[in-house]
Amino acid sequence: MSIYNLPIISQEEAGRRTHKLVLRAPELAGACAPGQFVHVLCGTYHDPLLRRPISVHNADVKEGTITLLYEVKGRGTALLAAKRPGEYANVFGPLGQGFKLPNTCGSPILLLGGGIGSAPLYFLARRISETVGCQTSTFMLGAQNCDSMVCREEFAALGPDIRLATDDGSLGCRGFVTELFAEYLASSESSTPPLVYACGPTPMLKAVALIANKHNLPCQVSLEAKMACGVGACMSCVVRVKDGGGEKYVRCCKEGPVFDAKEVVW
Amino acid sequence: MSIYNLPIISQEEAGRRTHKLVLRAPELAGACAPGQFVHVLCGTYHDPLLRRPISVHNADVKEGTITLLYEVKGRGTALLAAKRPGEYANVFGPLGQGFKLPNTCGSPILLLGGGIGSAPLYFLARRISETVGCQTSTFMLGAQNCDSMVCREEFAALGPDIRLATDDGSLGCRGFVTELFAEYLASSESSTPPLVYACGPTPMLKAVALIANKHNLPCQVSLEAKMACGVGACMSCVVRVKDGGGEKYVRCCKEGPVFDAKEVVW
Amino acid sequence: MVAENNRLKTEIAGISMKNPVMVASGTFGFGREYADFINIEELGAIVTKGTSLLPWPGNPPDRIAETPAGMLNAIGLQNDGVESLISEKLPWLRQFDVAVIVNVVGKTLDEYAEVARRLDGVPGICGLEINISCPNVKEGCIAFGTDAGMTAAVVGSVKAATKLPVIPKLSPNVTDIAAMAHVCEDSGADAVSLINTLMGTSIDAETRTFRLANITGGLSGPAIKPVALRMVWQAAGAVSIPVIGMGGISCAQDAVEFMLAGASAVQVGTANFINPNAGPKIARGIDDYLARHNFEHVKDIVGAVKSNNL
Amino acid sequence: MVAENNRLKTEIAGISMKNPVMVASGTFGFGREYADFINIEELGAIVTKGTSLLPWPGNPPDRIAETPAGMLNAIGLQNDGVESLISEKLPWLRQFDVAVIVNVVGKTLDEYAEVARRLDGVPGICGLEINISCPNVKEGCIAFGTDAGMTAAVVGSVKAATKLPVIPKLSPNVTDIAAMAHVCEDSGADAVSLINTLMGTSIDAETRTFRLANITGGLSGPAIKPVALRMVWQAAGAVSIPVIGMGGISCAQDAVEFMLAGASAVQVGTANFINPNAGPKIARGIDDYLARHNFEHVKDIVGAVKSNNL
Ligand SMILES: Cc1cc2nc3c(=O)[nH]c(=O)nc-3n(C[C@H](O)[C@H](O)[C@H](O)COP(=O)(O)OP(=O)(O)OC[C@H]3O[C@@H](n4cnc5c(N)ncnc54)[C@H](O)[C@@H]3O)c2cc1C
Ligand SMILES: Cc1cc2nc3c(=O)[nH]c(=O)nc-3n(C[C@H](O)[C@H](O)[C@H](O)COP(=O)(O)OP(=O)(O)OC[C@H]3O[C@@H](n4cnc5c(N)ncnc54)[C@H](O)[C@@H]3O)c2cc1C
Ligand SMILES: Cc1cc2nc3c(=O)[nH]c(=O)nc-3n(C[C@H](O)[C@H](O)[C@H](O)COP(=O)(O)O)c2cc1C
Ligand SMILES: Cc1cc2nc3c(=O)[nH]c(=O)nc-3n(C[C@H](O)[C@H](O)[C@H](O)COP(=O)(O)O)c2cc1C
Ligand code: FES
Ligand code: FES
Repeated sequence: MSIYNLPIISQEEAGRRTHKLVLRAPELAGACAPGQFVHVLCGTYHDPLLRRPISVHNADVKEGTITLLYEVKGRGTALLAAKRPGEYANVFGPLGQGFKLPNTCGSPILLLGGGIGSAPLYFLARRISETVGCQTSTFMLGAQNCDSMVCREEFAALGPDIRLATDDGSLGCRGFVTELFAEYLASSESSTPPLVYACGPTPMLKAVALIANKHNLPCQVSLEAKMACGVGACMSCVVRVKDGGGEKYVRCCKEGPVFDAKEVVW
Repeated sequence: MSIYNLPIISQEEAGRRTHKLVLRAPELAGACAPGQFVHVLCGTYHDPLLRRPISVHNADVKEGTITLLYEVKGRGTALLAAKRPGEYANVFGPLGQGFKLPNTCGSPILLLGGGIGSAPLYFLARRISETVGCQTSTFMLGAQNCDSMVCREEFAALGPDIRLATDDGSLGCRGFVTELFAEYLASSESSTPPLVYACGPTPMLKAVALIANKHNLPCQVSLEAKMACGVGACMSCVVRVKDGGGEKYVRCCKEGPVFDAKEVVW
Repeated sequence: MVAENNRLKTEIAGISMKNPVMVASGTFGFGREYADFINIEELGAIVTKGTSLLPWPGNPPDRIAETPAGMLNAIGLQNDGVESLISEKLPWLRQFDVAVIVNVVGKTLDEYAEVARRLDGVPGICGLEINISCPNVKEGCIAFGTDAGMTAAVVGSVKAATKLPVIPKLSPNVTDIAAMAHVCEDSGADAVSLINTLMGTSIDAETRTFRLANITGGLSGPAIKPVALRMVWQAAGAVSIPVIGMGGISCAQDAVEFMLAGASAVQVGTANFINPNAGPKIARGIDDYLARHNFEHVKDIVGAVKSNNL
Repeated sequence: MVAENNRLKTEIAGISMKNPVMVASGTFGFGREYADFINIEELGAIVTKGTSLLPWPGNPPDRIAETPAGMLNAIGLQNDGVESLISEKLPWLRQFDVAVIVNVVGKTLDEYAEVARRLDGVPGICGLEINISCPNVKEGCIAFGTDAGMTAAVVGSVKAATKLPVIPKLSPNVTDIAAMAHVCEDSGADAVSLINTLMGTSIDAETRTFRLANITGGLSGPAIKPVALRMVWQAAGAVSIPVIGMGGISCAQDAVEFMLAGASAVQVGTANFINPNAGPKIARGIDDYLARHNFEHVKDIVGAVKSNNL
């Protein structure tokens, strides 16, 4: 874990208000695992002040690059999106606990992404196929509409089974990714229960977690929280989790951002 | 006087830490007079917060452009220097009282500039020659060293008599521009006293004013002050001037930045 | 044009305004300098530069210093005095269809009262804002605003000297802003405005000198917005007279936040320096907000922040 | 390496440090999280997260909100309590050659005193910083820091409970910071530190809710620097015990300004989040400043700002 000033190799639009940023980062590319994030400095002086947490969308160890896929939401991401090749991005990481990869390929693997939440699932799917060797992930991706469905082709290239849902039906089914999930469970003939990985807005993750918990499926979710330090020092980013009979706050940046859906108090 | 979002035509280095910025500004080019300034927004959000006052270095009515010549001193000018053609500079102006041009060409005209203070003298010399028709301005330009002597060739193209002084003697005489001025007065054989125009750091202006006042020469100086509004509303930028028998504060941005050297309380 | 929009019409302490967006004292002169740039009739009200009984020379320069997302000022209330206001500034301002509130300063109780008395009945004035909070004048002034007894005395004597609505402007440099607002209400204030600047300083490390000749100055701009918003929320919770909110407002969203916190109107200060058109733009932006969120009138958002479920 | 530099060696209230740059409570955990990034032995001291007698759960999220050049936090002093500090955090910290100051919080006088008592004699602790100023806990705490009598009581009872140097940390949310510093000195404090955060709030206009679950929070970061610098200058002028300055320090120049204003040492808080290496970098930068300006020792710049000639 170190602080890096990374040269920007490319920055391109990858959908509505969504940018893909490729950074030269040989050390970081080797160090980071799917589900981990980096903490990105977006401004020049003191406004905006804080770094922005962004998941690793891809790490290419051979090329020595990492890719971030992010949506322009507010002031920090707008400044990040204005940076050009030749400039630098100051980041530190890798941070947090990533997704636990399956040990074997026995179970079907479901990757559920909502909106820009799909970003880290690409790296996850690649690592599952490269290191564990499983090729049969099923992607279920949701978005508001066709335009905001990010990197569909990229995902399609990773796995043949890709199912889409949009709020307005402009692409795939009309509805939510949770409906695709429920449908899958209803129609699945597989005897082995699937491993579920989900990332997206909290209401979606909650819905997914409730379904997964009901069916007693192993389910990992990547949560978002407002972060200051990103390293576990400030207690800003807490998530409520179960603690024996009670509950407690743990740090999203340190104990997370990936949590077992059963542990989280939704 | 209006607020403009001006397209940047070019931005080039014009000496050590000095930049020349050309803006497309047909209306402003026609409206501004030598010695006036514009108020430039340098940052994107709230840090740095205030606009920066910069004199008009040149206004080309035909081309519809204005040129700013500025030194990178702190955070605002650093951000301005990072802007590229294709981007915009938000400015308002023209602001303040500029130099009073001579009515006729009877007197020799001395233009004294110290460091980046030389910037507005270029526009002034051009206007004097274009509108009054006088060709015989003498430039006396001072700088720390050769590298920080800005736009020497540009000035030379306007008038054959250009005298230089640097603190370290790396160009022209070793010494201050005030010494050139004193020397000129000592050796001048002209019977008509010169008109003096000066712009530069306050200690230099003070020295020039004292000499000019001693010889009872008409002398206009362009002063600097910390400015917030730039339009006369906030009383931030005051300069102490004589007021009958007493003294008072007047606004550098509104009653100045050009003052009669005799009026200023040095 | 927003000026004719019923949705934004606001009345505070008997002062009618086209919209709830005023420009703050000391940041807009007497309107004249900005009239070249913008249509000042699009403003809810103009609050003038602080005006004293006799002319005040103000502090020596440097009077300002930039700070992160803010600025310090120590103008020292340079102004030409109340008679110049009456004979020169107000006649010019009367040409315009915009409410004018005069900001009043003094070094003694009597001075405050006397300025108020002279302004009573002068045409073209809608109200008096009583500056008991400027941190940049050596004698008086801030002492009034940080002491409950003094505050009560100033408000009381100004009230007695005028029929105009009286709006004390609170200092944020106090432990308990709600208590200060309460004292003003009890003393007969028709509204309160807040916040004035936070007292601060700036040092130049290279020269080892203070950046302001006055040593300390008042901090304004976006940097102070969180403190201002908190104080407006506390003051609004403590009084039933209207609260006018300010401190770091630079866009319509900021203004809406102050109104949600309980301000019936807002003032825009430092933002005028960055964008002379900030006031009218904010008024239009509030209107857009009301439309987008289906509010019938701007008063419907005053104090409408939901208290969190804890 | 700066660590071995005599020019920077500092002693405050009997606490020896390699340099005058500490990391501020609550922004550096117990050092462990940042030890991966930086050499924590390059710091003058680590001030731990606020520690209470029993574990505190902290406030619900959201606990922070970004503001212009600053941030609000309402962590609510989540911590595992003094026993966990003694049995887990301190043994780990003792591996390092760096001074450790424990920040103490409590809801009652007795709690403060009891935490101090348990820490007395525990190896690896150089001093206690008494947090009487956190604005984010419903009961106690800030009430202590905004009332002179309560402040005196806390300082007195902590002093009686420990042989360690006691450093009350002052709240900026008061009318008269010099008076508060003075009360601490009179009550036996060995030094004072300031400022803690300014109380503020943030509202989301779109949802019409407060951004912090706790409604209000503490403002920190560059935005507050001018206020902090002014208070440090006032406090340093009011007491003869050492003053530790903080509030918005993000570079060596900022740190030098605080020392010129009268701080014998500084703390770096929010800046750690932006650059984990801020502390060591600032220590090196102060050293450069001393060299450039021909100062023999860092103590020579303490209070060295020239008063302006007015
Ligand atoms: C572990 C983690 C991984 C993330 N990965 C990605 C990703 O790969 N791609 C992507 O587009 N977004 C990702 N996000 C969300 C991203 O951090 C926010 O969209 C971003 O911080 C918004 O910054 P802004 O300047 O655009 O918005 P602003 O509104 O200006 O932000 C204001 C403040 O709120 C915080 N904030 C705002 N929205 C969020 C949010 N949703 N989550 C956390 N903090 C927020 C900001 O960090 C900042 O401190 C991730 C968040 C977390 C916690
Ligand atoms: C009427 C006028 C005309 C000017 N014309 C020119 C010009 O043509 N070319 C040029 O290079 N410079 C000119 N200056 C000076 C220029 O405004 C400052 O160098 C610039 O504001 C510094 O900003 P910064 O962000 O680099 O420095 P910072 O140190 O970050 O500035 C901090 C604050 O101090 C103010 N400030 C700093 N230095 C000065 C200064 N010397 N005068 C006034 N305010 C200052 C800034 O405006 C800002 O508010 C002029 C100043 C005035 C008043
Ligand atoms: C340059 C300047 C001058 C000011 N002069 C006055 C004044 O004369 N009277 C007054 O009550 N407030 C004065 N103020 C305070 C503002 O009216 C306002 O309360 C404060 O700046 C906070 O608002 P803002 O952050 O929007 O600027 C002045 C502020 C500035 C920046
Ligand atoms: C997230 C966060 C947590 C904090 N926790 C504590 C704390 O536990 N005890 C304390 O005395 N101060 C605490 N503070 C206040 C800081 O120690 C410091 O006084 C303040 O942030 C001002 O300094 P800065 O602007 O450099 O951050 C905290 C500040 C922040 C930002
Ligand atoms: S962001 Fe600081 S603990 Fe998680
Ligand atoms: S800068 Fe505002 S009056 Fe000159």
